[in-house]
Amino acid sequence: MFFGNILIWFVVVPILMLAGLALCGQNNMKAIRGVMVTCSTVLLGMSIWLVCDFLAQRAAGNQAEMLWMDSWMWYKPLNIHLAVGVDGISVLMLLLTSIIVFAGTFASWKINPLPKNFFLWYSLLSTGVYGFFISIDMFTMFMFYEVALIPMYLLIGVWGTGRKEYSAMKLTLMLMGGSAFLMLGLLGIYWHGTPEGMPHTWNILEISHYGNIDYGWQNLLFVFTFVGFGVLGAMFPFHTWSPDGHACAPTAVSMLHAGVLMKLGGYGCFRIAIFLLPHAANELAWIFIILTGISIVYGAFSACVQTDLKYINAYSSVSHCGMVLFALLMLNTTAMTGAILQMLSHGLMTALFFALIGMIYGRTHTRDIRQMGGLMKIMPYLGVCYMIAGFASLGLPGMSGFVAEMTIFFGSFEHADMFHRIFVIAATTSIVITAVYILRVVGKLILGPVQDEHHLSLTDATWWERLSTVTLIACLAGIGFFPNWLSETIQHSFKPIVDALAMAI
Amino acid sequence: MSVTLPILILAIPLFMFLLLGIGGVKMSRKLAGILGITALGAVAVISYYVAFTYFFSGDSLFIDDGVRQQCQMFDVTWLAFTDRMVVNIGFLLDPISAMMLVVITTISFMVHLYSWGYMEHEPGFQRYYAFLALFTFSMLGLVVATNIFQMYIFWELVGVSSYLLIGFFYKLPSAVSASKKAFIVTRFADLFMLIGILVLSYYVSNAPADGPLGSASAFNFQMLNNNAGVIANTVVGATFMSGSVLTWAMVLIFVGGMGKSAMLPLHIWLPDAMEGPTPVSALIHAATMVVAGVYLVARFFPLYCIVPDSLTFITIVGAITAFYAAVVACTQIDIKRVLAFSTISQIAFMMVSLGVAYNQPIEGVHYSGLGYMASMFHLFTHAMFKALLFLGAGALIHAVHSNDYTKMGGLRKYMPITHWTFLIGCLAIAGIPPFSGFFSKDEMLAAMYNNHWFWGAWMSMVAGLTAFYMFRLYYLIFWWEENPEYKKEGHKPHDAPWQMSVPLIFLAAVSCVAGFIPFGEFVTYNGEPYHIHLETPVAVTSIVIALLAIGLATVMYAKKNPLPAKFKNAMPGLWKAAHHRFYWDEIYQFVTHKIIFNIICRSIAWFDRHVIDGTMNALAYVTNFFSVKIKGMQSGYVQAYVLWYFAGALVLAVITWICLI
Amino acid sequence: MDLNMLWYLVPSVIMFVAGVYGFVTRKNMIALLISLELMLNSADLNFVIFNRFLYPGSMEGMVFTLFAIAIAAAETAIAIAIIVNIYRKLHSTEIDEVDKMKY
Amino acid sequence: MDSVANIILYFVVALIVVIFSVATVMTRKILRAATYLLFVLIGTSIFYFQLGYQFLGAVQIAVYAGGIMVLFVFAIHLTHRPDEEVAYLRNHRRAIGATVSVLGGILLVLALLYMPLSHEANLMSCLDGSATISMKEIGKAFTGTEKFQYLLPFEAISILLLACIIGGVTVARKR
Repeated sequence: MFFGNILIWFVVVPILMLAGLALCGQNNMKAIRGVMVTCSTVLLGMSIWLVCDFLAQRAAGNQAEMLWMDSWMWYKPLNIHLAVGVDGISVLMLLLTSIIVFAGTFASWKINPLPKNFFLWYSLLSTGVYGFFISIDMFTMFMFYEVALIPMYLLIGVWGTGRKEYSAMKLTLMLMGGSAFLMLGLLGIYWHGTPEGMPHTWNILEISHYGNIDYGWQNLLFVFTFVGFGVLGAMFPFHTWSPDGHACAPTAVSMLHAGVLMKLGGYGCFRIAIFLLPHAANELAWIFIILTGISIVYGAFSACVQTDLKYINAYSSVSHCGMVLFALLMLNTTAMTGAILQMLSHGLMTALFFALIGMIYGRTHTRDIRQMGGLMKIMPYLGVCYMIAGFASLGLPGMSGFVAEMTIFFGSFEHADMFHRIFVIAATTSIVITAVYILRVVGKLILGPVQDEHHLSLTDATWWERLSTVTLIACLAGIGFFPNWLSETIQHSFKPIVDALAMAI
Repeated sequence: MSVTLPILILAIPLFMFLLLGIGGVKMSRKLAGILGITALGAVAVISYYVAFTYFFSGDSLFIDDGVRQQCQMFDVTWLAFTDRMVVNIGFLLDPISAMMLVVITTISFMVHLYSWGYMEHEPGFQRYYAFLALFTFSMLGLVVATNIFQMYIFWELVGVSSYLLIGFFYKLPSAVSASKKAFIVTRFADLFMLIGILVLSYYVSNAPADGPLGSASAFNFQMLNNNAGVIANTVVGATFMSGSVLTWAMVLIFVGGMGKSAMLPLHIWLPDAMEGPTPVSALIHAATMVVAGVYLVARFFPLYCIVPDSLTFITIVGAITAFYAAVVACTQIDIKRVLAFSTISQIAFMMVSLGVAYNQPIEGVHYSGLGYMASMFHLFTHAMFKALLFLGAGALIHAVHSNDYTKMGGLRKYMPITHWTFLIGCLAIAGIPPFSGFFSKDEMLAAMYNNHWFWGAWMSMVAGLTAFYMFRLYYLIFWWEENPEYKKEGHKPHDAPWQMSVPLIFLAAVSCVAGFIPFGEFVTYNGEPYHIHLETPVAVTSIVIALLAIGLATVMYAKKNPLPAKFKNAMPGLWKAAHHRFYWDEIYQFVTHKIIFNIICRSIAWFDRHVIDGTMNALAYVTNFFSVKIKGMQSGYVQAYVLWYFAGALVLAVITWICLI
Repeated sequence: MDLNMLWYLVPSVIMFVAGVYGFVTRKNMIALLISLELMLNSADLNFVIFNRFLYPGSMEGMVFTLFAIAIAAAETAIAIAIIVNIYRKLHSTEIDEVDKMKY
Repeated sequence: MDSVANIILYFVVALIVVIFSVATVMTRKILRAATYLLFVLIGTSIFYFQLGYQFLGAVQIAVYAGGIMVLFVFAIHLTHRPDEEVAYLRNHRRAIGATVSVLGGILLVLALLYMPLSHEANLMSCLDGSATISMKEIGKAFTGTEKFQYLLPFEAISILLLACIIGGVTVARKR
């Protein structure tokens, strides 16, 4: 029964992956890669199957709020369940995770030192992420969230570059600080979420059905939960872990972190903060609209003057993730759909960026754009991929970024008051600033004359690097060309949340 | 006509882009070139067929009771934001899109053919053809857009293909920065266009669904244009900064067009874009992409007519730009830049023509479609002769290996084909009958005089300047004084190979005869035919002005003489300012680099590193500081522990005692 | 004049605070041990005094003191062994210098 | 009323104990400190005798004065040159130590003065007849398992001493 639920397997497979890796010899690269490739392929297959089956079930008229729902008691005194269930959004997030885990495996094909330990932590990290997306019980969700955060410390601290200990410490401490807020918020929801006489519950759906949290508490808890998740979503004053953390992390970790882990923030924001505390969301959205609006423009401007490739992308992530939270706070279906599209798009795009930066760094041993140039001539494949990633980032039609940003802008523009208008227009300016910093990098790094004679002897991408990038580019273009099925799936999944919001006004 | 052909028109270039882009590395140059040219030839044939069918078949789908209809050949949902905001990808066939199909595919085919000779020895030949295919796809998608959002999508795509093509010689820093500049400036303009679209679609989509607008998508051109009056009534209450929201929306959308069409003050990218290969300049920066702004206004013409303020704005912007660009063109040294400024000036001409196509709104809505028709006519003829001029310039550059006219002179003996075709181009643009430019320009001037004498006089002056600077260029290249370099062995310039000459001759021929096309029969603002007749006074005036200007140019530049230098010395300030394009680039450089980059970006980055990050580090530091301080208590010195313990015990004892007492 | 309990306790107190003083201020480990002995001794004395004056009939205080003396002997023996050993390693019996294990 | 001999003896011994206690911690020569400690220990044992615990007094002299002091002296000789002085810690620690000790002493003495039981009995009344404890009684107390008998602690102590011997040897052994 327990293993009969497909969702459980999304946690079981990574755990099997852990076990498999544990059995491998420390430097037996063949076995390690074998386990990683097998399991990540299985996960990818499962995710694709899940998406297809989800769409099929929806098409067949299954209107349940969540599918594959199941719940097992875990700890009776506090009524903690291992409750799983997915809607259209979680399904897509699982798919995103699988794609990035898959691509990340190939991107870290030659990780050194301690390959086995690296992949062990990497698998643990993905276990946490998968667990987070399948959970509908706040406690297990939080638990998986922490499981995803902690390996980050070691992954950055051991396999990172530059000021890795500092960055790892900063990242972990700031995110843990965020989770402290979050825990407070979750406990508040737990204690206030059920009406008199009912047992307290952690289950998100049940709490939303009760809709029992009184307005005063909602406001407080909304701030706690939104800030808690917002830290992970790199919201303006709490984003500073991101540049250092990303800059120092190894390639695959940057990919997974920017690609998926930052999405946990956005996902949590709407799944818990907005969904369970709709009144407060309506009341207090403006505060966070200001902060996220600042994030968008601020991140973009900061990225314009950076010289380290990873810093540029980290600030660009601040800008793009700001866009995600910004759109969620618009509290209407279109904008929130755009937010999810932006999550997917940003996940794939940033993963691609970090993968490419890792590959370039692996060859030139520098990430300073002033010391490189004309890479198109030396490594045309990577150069072209970098340009494609850049175009995806600046919102070229036919790439996912365009779809996401446009959906966000059109959704956000539904608010007719001056406050929203000003912030939406400020947010739209980011598409120009993004173009500025992307083209600045492309112009200096990829195009132009060759900067360093030593680079002339460098080689182009290997097959595993090509596989990794092609996977991501295919997904980016896939979303960009055929966005409508995604958009519809997401819009449908937002119905309960938007209904809750409408009820709470 | 089934939907197959329209789909093929879009699909073939896209497929060629993917094929050449992905598989190009493995192909030989010849194969790639032949593939690209054949595919474009096929697209051109299909487009001709489609346009021919549209104009001449008499199918009731296309022409109904003498009125040409708009027809959506297909329109499939691409993305639905909301029920009312649905983005479709479709194929709209109407007079202007059919005309544009012909223009784009003709020029593109010519450029493909020409490039085979011109780019023969360049590395990345396959990539070049892939980008050309991408551009053709995007431009075709733009002109056949059924809705404003599709137009925006392809609008961005042409921007990117323009970026890629300008930066084709990616090893040259100047090409890279020019491509960057082109993309960012147009992107900046597109931002306004996007906001305009946002505003427009917001008000349209929030109109009551049971109202006259129905529940159609708020982006659809047909719906918007057919219901222009209704929309004006719907949003009549909404104002922003004392202008109606609709005016704002239309002006903002036009700003997007200003960016692409290089209107003042967003023109700065176009002269720099000449860093790209010359055939690309001919295709993108003379004939097709840069007229997208004109096309946009034409596409939205009914809506623009509802808000006359926006048309006035267009007229003013166009008039200023036309004059400015013409003056600057008189002083440039680089022949491609002269042509670039000439392009700006001519596009501004079209803009003014569209802007004046609306008469004073004395009672109700009343437009005079002459300006619209003339503008489209000029778009058509200008595309042909400007492409011709650019390709001719390409042939010259190919022969002389320089963009600079001071390296040329006396070339007429060496390159007869180029010489004659270039002369035809110059005559056409100067407006000398019977070449095509005369007819279209005459119609435009007539429309301007109809609106207000001032616009007519102003633009006549610009037309005179046009004739002057074109013949100045012509004489300086082909007459003046022969460059002694040519006498040396191996440096003798010669005409281009057949791949390059054929397009020149073809386009020259088109420029000779295009003026006689009864354009008004095909393209008018409302689909009803308009009979072109020459306005004798206007025609005579403009011919006289053009001849005078040519005469002046002949006197000054036909033979080497000190006259130009005298003029230059007579007004050094003006000449210098014009030569430096009135310092627009410097102003932009200052604003972008000094203010935005150095002040805003750097201070934000500094703020982030020192204030935000500093706060976090300070938190860590404070924690650390206190823990270090407290750590002293846990020193491990037993003696200290004893002392603390004993002192603590004493204090406790005292407290207890006091309490007991 | 009666020799009551107080008379005996006061020297014991002085012995104890002298031990504390020595323990806190000395640097030499053997001197520390000596101070420690003072304190221990004062505690032993207290046991005995209380036993004698308050519970003259029983002998628990004395037994406790006996055990304490035994343990003190053991403790001193071990402590001195350690000190000698440290001295061998570090050539010092200064307590400040014995911090090799700390860092 | 106690006997005059007892009172005189008390004063003499108390004086010795107090003076030498203070001297032990004040002297700068470590060997002297050990010697003064010896006097304090002997004084304490005299107190034990006076209080009627002959066995305890004997043990005190045998174990402390005889055993531990020898250990001390050996240790001192092993680790010090004869003329070496014992440095105090930093001065402020000395001042603090002195303050705390003096204050503590005063406080404790005050507490003793206020202690309710301290004036009840005098030495004489407590030392009547049955007060002296015979060796036999002590022997029984250490080898029985009844109430007020201490076989288990006794055995524990013997094991402790054994462990101490082994430990001492192990620690001090030259490697």
